[in-house]
Amino acid sequence: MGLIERFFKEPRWGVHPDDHKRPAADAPLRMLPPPARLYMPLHQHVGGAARPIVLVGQKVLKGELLADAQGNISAPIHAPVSGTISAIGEVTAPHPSGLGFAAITIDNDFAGRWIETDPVSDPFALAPEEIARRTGKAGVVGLGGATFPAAIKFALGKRLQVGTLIVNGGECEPYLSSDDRIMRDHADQVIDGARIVMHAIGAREALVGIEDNKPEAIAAMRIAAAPFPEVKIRPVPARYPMGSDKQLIQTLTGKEVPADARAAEVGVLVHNVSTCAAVHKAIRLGQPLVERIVTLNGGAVKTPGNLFVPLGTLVDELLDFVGRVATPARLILGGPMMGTPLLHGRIPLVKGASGILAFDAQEALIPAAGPCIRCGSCTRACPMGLLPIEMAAHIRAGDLDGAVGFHLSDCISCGCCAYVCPSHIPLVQYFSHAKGELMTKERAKLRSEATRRLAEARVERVERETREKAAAAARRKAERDAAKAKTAAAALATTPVTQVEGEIA
Amino acid sequence: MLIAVGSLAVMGLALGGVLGVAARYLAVEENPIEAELQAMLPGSQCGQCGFVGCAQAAVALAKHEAPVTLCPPGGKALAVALAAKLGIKADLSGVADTGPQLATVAEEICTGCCRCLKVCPTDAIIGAAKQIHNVIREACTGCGACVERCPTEAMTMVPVPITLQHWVWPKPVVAVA
Amino acid sequence: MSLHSIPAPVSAPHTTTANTVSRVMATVMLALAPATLFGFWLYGWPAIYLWVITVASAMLGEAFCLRLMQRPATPILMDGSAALTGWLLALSLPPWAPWWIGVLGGLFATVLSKQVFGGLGQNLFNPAMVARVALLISFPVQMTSWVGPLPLDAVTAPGPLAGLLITFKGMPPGLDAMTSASLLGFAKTEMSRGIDLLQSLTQAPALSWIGSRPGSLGETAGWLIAAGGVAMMALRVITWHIPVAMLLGIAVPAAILHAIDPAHYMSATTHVFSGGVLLGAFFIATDYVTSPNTPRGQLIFGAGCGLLTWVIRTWAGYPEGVAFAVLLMNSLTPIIDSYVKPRIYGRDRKGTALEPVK
Amino acid sequence: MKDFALMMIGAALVNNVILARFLGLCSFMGVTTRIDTAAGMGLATTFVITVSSMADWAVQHYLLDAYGLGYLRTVTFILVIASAVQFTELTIRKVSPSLFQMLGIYLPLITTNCAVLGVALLLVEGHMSFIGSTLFAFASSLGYSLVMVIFAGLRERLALAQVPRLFAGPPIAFIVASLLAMAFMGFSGISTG
Repeated sequence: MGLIERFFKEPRWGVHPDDHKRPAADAPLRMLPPPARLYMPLHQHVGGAARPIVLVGQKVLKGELLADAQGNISAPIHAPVSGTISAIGEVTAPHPSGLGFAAITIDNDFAGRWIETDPVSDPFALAPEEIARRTGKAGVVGLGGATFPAAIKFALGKRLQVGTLIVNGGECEPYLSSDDRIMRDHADQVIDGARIVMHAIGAREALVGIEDNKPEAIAAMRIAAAPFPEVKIRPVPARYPMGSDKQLIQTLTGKEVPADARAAEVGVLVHNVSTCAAVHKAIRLGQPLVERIVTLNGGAVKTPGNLFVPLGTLVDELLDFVGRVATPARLILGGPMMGTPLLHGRIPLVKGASGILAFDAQEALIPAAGPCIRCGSCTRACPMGLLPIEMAAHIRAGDLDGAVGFHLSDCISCGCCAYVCPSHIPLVQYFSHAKGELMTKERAKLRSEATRRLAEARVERVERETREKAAAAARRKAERDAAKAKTAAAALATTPVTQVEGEIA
Repeated sequence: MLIAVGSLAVMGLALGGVLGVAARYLAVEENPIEAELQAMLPGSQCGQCGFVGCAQAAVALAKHEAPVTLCPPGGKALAVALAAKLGIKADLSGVADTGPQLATVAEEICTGCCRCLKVCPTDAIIGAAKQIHNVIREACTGCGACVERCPTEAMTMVPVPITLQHWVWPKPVVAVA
Repeated sequence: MSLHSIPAPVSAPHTTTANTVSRVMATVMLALAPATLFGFWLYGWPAIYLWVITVASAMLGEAFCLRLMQRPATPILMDGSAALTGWLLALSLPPWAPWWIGVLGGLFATVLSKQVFGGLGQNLFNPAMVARVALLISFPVQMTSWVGPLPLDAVTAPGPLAGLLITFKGMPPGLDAMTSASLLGFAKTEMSRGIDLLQSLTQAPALSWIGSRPGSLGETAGWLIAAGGVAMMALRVITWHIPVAMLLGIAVPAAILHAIDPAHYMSATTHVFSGGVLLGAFFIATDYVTSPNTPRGQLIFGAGCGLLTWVIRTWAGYPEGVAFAVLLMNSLTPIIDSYVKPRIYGRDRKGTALEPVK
Repeated sequence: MKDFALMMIGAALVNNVILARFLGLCSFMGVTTRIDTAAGMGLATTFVITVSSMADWAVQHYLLDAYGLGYLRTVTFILVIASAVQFTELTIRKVSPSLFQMLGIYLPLITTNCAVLGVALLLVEGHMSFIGSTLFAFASSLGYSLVMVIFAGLRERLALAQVPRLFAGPPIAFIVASLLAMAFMGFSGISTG
């Protein structure tokens, strides 16, 4: 792109951080020898946690169902290795709080025996609903990080008659290269997966957006897509957050997703390249999602690169494999812009984990926050057109509703604002805090409504019981009276009838 | 003198007349605030405020006869909201905000007397005579009515445990100005 | 592994820009330096002393307040904002003003218009301009006594010692003849005497690109100030919106009325190159803290600054209006900010969600 | 025509009711915590000042001057103003209950807002024509509203600033008011020049 073209075509939003992708992206993909013990969390996706269907001590094969989807939005969990279930308990979740969540522990028997799979040779002969069903059963979720169950998105796309599938090869987060790697090494899988997804949602074309800082991936994908004119490879400017759905849709199609609406409502659906590859495996090979490519990167990593790992592997084991230069000063799951800080390394890898970053002290250093000088950098950087400066000021002053007035709900937590802030104010943390508090408030409101219903039900019950008691008492009294009347009548029967009649009259 | 008195009287009458007419045409029906206040209260009729139920408490609040801090289950958040609704400044110093709480039964002490069942405003306690009682978490409002009623002190209030779904990022600490 | 020693969670992003507040301030100072040095050469030692005094008092005022509030003074002073405030104030003062003007101004700027608001980023008005206006209102004589340029290498220029005397003991009678009005002041006085511009400007102090005329340090070297401003834009410290809008805001009405009645209204070039317009447009109105955040808001703000400057210069009692105009627009900044907002993705300008378009 | 324009600019900006004459300070400090409220107050006061000054002009000319009742000026003016305020109050309560609630006690207090009586008395001293006095009153109240709104905007931002405890609240508000008054001094000389 020429200078002038760059000036006009370059998006006005976002930031351009140092990408640190190489040399990790160029290192060939390595296989991690499966560890001796793995921990499969039941909640690796958006929606309800999976319900375990195995028992402790049970032997399972690789790919065997461990826990089934539960509820409308959920995904099943499968065994990443063959072995024995040794426990169903709690492990630390990949979450900033360091709280625990439920997981199934498997002791590897190192046999690596797959369960019997059900491959499909011609997926295009299957009904779209069948593809969605198989994808759902294979536990495929969005691998870009959102971890939304893929099958549900298929059904949505089908229902809303989406015409365009957007394949997200943006991977705009610095340091990460797992998508880059999958496009370089398995471009055919990605393209085939994308075509299967197109079939599943009934899309006419697929646009593959790849940031122009990955020329090798673009070349590989172009070759793989050459036989299929409906799949178009579209290089996009490397700019963070290009990999965000809304920004990629706008860059590729010029369409804007309305606030509070889904992308499908403007006729597009976005799937990540890794998700497409997973769909390919789920349909063509019948294999559920039990492994993925993970980037290991950061100053504290001795041999940065991409690893092919079974899910459920502990982060520490990954770091042991690639080696440490120094004790990591910070561990991050995901990229540096939006990733989750990990409190320690004994946390299992989940489906949405695209990378593990181990930062050395220098990388992890963020200067102490200073006062806001209202420079407006955050406003210019915000890809959503929000005013981070005002939202944060209101949140700091405790005025959460004020922040909502500035459309806090539209914030995608991309981190651009905090990245460019010369005062290094933790803007994203302000927003996360406010969103959490507002959610808590919302829950409290729902709860108080439920309470009111319960209280009303109780009042009704008490009233009903009193009423019934009264009725019962009245009935008993009536019965008693009747009995009394009967005896009286019996007694009266001895007296002349005319007298009784006279009494009644 | 007469002119002064007369002119003032005439002016007063004229302006008064205009205002009288205006008052008739611009009359507003006051919106009863009690209903809104009652909607804000928890509605569990637990009676900890000293009134029979939330409706009565709302009436007292609307007349400014009760402090906005009257509702222990509502906590600080409710006091602030009520104060804002009533347009007054609340003195929150007396409100100990313990955060949301739940009742729990110490199973080894519970005698199964069924007394707590009867006072629970939301029927959140299940049990039968001589059976250990249990609290349904989803239904418990944390009003604490059962704690006072329990003869063996088997009922205690504990803070609602924090889970992954309930965890909230802490507010960044700001250097004090 | 001792990863347990990691403290409470640190929120994303885990990486950040190399830009810092002190770096921004340092860039602005660098951009100001050429014009300032040129001014030093033009007005000699008294100007240098006044600059030093003003900057030092501004920093002293800040340090004093920070000590009072028991906050560490050194790191906060190191961000450079107090020094920059003093610097900008010094550039807007008459170069040979007595020492106490600098001291009062510097203290007023950082104490009363910055630290009482809570320090950097919290103030509502531009501290340098608050100080300048306060000085102008309180000491009109000292604040309007300008000297003609007397370059350091000129024979009559006061040496280091004589300069000290001028700054601390006032102007010696012999040099009193040097004082004269600035161009704007001169025109205003003549106008009030009934002499119109066509006549008065012929004997006015020469208007020159070089800056060789009576005025403040920041007034004379217009082209160096403008160059500094353009450099800041290139370095993305400021955007073009405020400077361009402000220059247009003053040039457009000036050009129109000058075309109609040249005897009573000065030309656009005279307006733009006199007084503090260039300094104001590039360095003062662009102050982050007191100007709007959005590009459109900045356009409104800049145009307002320019227009008000022109109105005050043309019709009001004061010959120069930049400081007043900037303060007035500072006061409107919160309102501009609350009504001019960027369009949010997926919403229209009013904030309602867009209609889905297939 | 030009005289009227200059007089109006003078009344609104140069001799601003609040910043130069220091009238109406109670509402200036009282209802300027939010821009909407301040604008509502400005609107209400504008209405009251304009209407009551028209009525006052009539009272002055046809009653007080005509019958030599100058000593009744304050009483009659206040009577007129109080009625205008009552009328405004009724209207706002009908049209915008939320604004009515936000203005609270300050709405009836427009009666004792010295800006209203002050403008009326200034008009008498100025011996202006009916149109002139109406325009003067209108411009004065516009100046009042402008400063109210500007000050409310500044205070909204102040509410979010980390003002030292010593200055938080009214002290900093008064400092801001003084700086604002200083900025408005830039307009001085317009009406005379």
